[in-house]
Amino acid sequence: MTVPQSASEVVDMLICLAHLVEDTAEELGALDASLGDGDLGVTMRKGFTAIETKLSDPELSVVHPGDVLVLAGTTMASVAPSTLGTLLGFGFVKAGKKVADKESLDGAAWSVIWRTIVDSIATQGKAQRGDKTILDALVPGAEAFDSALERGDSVEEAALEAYVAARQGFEDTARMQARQGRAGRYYEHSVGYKDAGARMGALIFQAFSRSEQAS
Amino acid sequence: MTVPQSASEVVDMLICLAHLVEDTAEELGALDASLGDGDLGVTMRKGFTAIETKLSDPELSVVHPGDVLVLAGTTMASVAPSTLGTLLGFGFVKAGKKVADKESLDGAAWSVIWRTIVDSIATQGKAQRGDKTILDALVPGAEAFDSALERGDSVEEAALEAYVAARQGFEDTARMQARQGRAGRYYEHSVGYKDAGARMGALIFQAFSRSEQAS
Amino acid sequence: MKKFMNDPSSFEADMLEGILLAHGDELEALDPDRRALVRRQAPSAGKVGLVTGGGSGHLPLFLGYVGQGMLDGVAVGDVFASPSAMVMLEVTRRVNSGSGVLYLYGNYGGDVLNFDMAAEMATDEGIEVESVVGIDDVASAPKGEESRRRGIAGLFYLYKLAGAKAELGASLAEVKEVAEKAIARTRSMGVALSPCYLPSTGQASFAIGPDEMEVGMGIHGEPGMERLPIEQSHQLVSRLLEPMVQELSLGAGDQVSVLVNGLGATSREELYIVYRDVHRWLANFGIEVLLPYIGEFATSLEMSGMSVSILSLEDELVELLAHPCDTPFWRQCR
Amino acid sequence: MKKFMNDPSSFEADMLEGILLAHGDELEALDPDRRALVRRQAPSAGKVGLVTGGGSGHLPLFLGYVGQGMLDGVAVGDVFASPSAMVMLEVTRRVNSGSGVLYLYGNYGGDVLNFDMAAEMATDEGIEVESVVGIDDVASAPKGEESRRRGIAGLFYLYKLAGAKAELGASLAEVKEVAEKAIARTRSMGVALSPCYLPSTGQASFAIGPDEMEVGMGIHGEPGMERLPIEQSHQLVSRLLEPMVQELSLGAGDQVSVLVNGLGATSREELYIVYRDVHRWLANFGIEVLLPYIGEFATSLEMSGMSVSILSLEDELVELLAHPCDTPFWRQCR
Ligand SMILES: Nc1ncnc2c1ncn2[C@@H]1O[C@H](COP(=O)(O)OP(=O)(O)O)[C@@H](O)[C@H]1O
Ligand SMILES: Nc1ncnc2c1ncn2[C@@H]1O[C@H](COP(=O)(O)OP(=O)(O)O)[C@@H](O)[C@H]1O
Ligand SMILES: [Mg+2]
Ligand SMILES: [Mg+2]
Ligand SMILES: [Mg+2]
Ligand SMILES: [Mg+2]
Repeated sequence: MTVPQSASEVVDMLICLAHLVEDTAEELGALDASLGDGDLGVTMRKGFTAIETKLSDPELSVVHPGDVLVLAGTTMASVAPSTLGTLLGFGFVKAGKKVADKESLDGAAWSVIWRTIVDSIATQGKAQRGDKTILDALVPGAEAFDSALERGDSVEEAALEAYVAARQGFEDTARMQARQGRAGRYYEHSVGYKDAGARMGALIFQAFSRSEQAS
Repeated sequence: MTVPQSASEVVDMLICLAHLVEDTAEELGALDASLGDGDLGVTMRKGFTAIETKLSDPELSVVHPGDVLVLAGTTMASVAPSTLGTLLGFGFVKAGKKVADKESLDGAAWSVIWRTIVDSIATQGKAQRGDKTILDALVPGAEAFDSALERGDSVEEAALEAYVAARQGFEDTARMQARQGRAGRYYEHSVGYKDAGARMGALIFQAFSRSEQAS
Repeated sequence: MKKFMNDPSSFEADMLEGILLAHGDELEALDPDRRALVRRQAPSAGKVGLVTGGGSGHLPLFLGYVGQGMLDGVAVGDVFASPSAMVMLEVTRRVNSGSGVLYLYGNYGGDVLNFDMAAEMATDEGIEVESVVGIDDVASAPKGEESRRRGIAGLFYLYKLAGAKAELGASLAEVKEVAEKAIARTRSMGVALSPCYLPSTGQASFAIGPDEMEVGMGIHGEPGMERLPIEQSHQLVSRLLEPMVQELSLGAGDQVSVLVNGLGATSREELYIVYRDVHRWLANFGIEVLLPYIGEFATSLEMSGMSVSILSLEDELVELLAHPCDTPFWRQCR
Repeated sequence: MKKFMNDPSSFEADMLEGILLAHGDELEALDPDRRALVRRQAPSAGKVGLVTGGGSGHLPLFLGYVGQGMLDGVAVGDVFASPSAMVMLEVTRRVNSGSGVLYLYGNYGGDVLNFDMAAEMATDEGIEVESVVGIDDVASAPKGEESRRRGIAGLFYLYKLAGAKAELGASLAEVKEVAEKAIARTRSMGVALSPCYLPSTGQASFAIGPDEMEVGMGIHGEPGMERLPIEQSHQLVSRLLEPMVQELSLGAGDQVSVLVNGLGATSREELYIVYRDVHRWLANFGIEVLLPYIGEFATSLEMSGMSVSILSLEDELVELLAHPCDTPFWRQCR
């Protein structure tokens, strides 16, 4: 239960995430079906299956952990260009580029990564916290991570807190009115349903924290 | 109960025929539906309604009875260009032209008219007696008419015999296998049904004989 | 039945009014009912006049191919019913430049009768008339009884080839020869998945189960050869192509044109999938496709289904097929 | 659901293979999956490159309009799904002659995101990129919220006008200006009578009663404005035209182009009946129709329905609209 530092550890984390997505695909689809077109399970699985295939290639030689993120992001954006596939894919690409020079990722580097992903999604999606999107899991997750580090927690402890906050953020989307994407067309009728993208956001922090706790 | 001689009597006969068609339209349609596309009632009614309208026009001035037949035939062929509408229309046109010079129609002239109609339909339709078509009413009708005249019957008596023979010819089509038109595609399965066009043939001789007897 | 229309009894009239309002710069109606339509510039001096006709409900057939490089005039009938010989005659008179008129149409009882009558009347008036009748549907009668076959989407090739030949200044006999060559070298076969609905009655043209297809069905819903469970495109394609390729004696090194025609409700996406499988099947036998046509060329109102037509090419036909044309419903530039 | 196809999972691949086999003389695929398609001769020296993209299932949209006088390249997505920004970038690189590239596409979340990303990446590579987004569907958001509206068949006008302008050698800024004028002067509205079926799932895109119509439905089955009993064409036409004509402030003496678009299963006969009623309604207000378009321009697989688009004309637009073009799916000769 350590937070990934090297390129190969980031690979492991993403493969772990791919397995989580596989296990959660049906739930993602069902959540997206309530307020969207129901394809999120299919597209996320498609994206992460492709990522797993790319990253499991024995020929693969990436030295920098940032390159792993760029490769994963590019793959996602190429094979699963739905709203979330695109936002997430380019979020990973930008985060990877931000830490391109690092051979190992410490807490500060991960803090940059999460903030970059959040900023990228917010900018491209023209969205903010409270709009009932993936940001409502990613933003509390990233903030909890930073606060824990500031408090002097270990990176592992901080990651676990990030996951708990992201997970709570997902639950909280039930109270929100959607303001983005297909769900935005439901206006006040969107209240009462949880957001599918936010569920995906919680999965990301789950893989990051390597939490074994039930999702 | 006299056979038409003058142009205005031919007009009367065709208007009588139009009313017979009106009364029989449903039966014609039903017969055509068994072995064809079921439109014969609609098309014959359409054709004869137009003929009646044309012939009832007070401005109409036709001196020659043959012209009445040409006008009726042209109208039929124009407004009801189905198989039978066309065959019958041009049969009338050709018959009318054959007696174009006559101011009054005697038995011999009517004999020419019926034979011309039969020949025209047979030539254009590439059909002969026994093919289960209108010819199976018209041919026996025309033949009975000629035989009666030869025997010395009055034109009225001959016309009545023609109608009886045409009517019997229609009944006899039940035994025949269709060799023409849409019905021809049923081969041996066409046996047992009477031919719609032959029913129309019987109506023509009914109007000609001014028979009041139930159709 | 749900249709965009007004009173069903004005279906044809409203449609024809729309067509003339839209294409009045290219088409001209000779009668108030707009049943006799011609190219505005007809007759073209010295050019053989090409005339077709048939029932409505098959757009772009029949009237859609009147224009530069294809036909000169058309007689328009009610839905699925022949136009009258009088209308045909009216068209014939107008398109005759003195070089004669060729009738090109599909082999349907009512149409044959009426075109024959029109030809007789036109001949009486001193107009030279010849006829060539489309019989491309291999499913409608067995080999040896070709003259009983119906004409379907392959009519497009008849119009296109004869149209180009006439436009190039050929004589009536020469255009007729090309038309007959087109007939001899074209075969088609269709499949229906769902019926169409007659505007006048609202009745379905036939009944079919949710997983069935009717192989060989005609464009008025005439019964086909077999009712089968629907199969994958590549299987269906080989079912359709085999008899056609055999009748045309096609083999390695031969060149063909292919026309994949939608009957009305079938998506263009599906037609291209079918074309892919046709192209591959032919390529597998060494047969090369030049100038393929994919789209709606001869429909049956909103019937779901498609047909495949094959034209066996030779040098002159390639040239004629590639010749430019410009009609309201089909344009080939350059 | 009955479709002519092979394995549903290869629906897009088989269709694209068919399109390239049929139109390989005009179109070229940049990738083995054929998702990045361009005109063979792209880039044209000195010409602004025009690029579109979007989900499959709308033929002739989007890829159908790549060709002379219209677009230079297209990024093709799965059925009803956006293509990726990487594919868009690939197309962008190829069609850029150094004169810049203009993205023209419909306002759908996924497409906007991906084109924005592609623009960012292209800009990073030193390619000048601008975007104009189609928002013609008046039924998809109220007046005042135009930027939330969807792009439907009116995209055809966007492609045609910008395409002609670019072909005439205009600069990126000038072509963009024409494209924005096209957006400002085009309005559309559609009606659906029956759903389409997604090849991958076989599911109907929506449910509708046997006598109902959905006014304002989108081309993916997005909900419209009203569910009503079906009405006669002339009544429906006035329902559709009123808001469009009002938003475009059209009145006596104005000239427009009209596009009557079939969504897939609707017969061409019906589209011409609708056109008749559109023409008459406009004529009644003294509005003249130039250059009407009737046919299938933006479909939704085999959905039954149609849309009407109005383009408010002025001198330059008439010239650009009439300018010749020659693409696999739309040809204007001369
Ligand atoms: N503009 C946006 N900004 C950020 N996130 C968004 C935006 N729009 C949608 N999302 C997220 O994307 C999720 C849906 O993703 P996806 O299924 O890929 O969308 P679609 O199928 O509409 O392309 C939503 O649940 C939401 O979390
Ligand atoms: N070739 C033919 N010669 C003579 N009569 C024919 C021929 N074909 C059909 N008929 C007659 O026409 C009748 C059908 O007429 P109609 O309904 O007008 O045909 P369709 O609807 O097929 O055009 C048949 O019942 C038959 O009597
Ligand atoms: Mg979704
Ligand atoms: Mg989606
Ligand atoms: Mg009939
Ligand atoms: Mg009939």
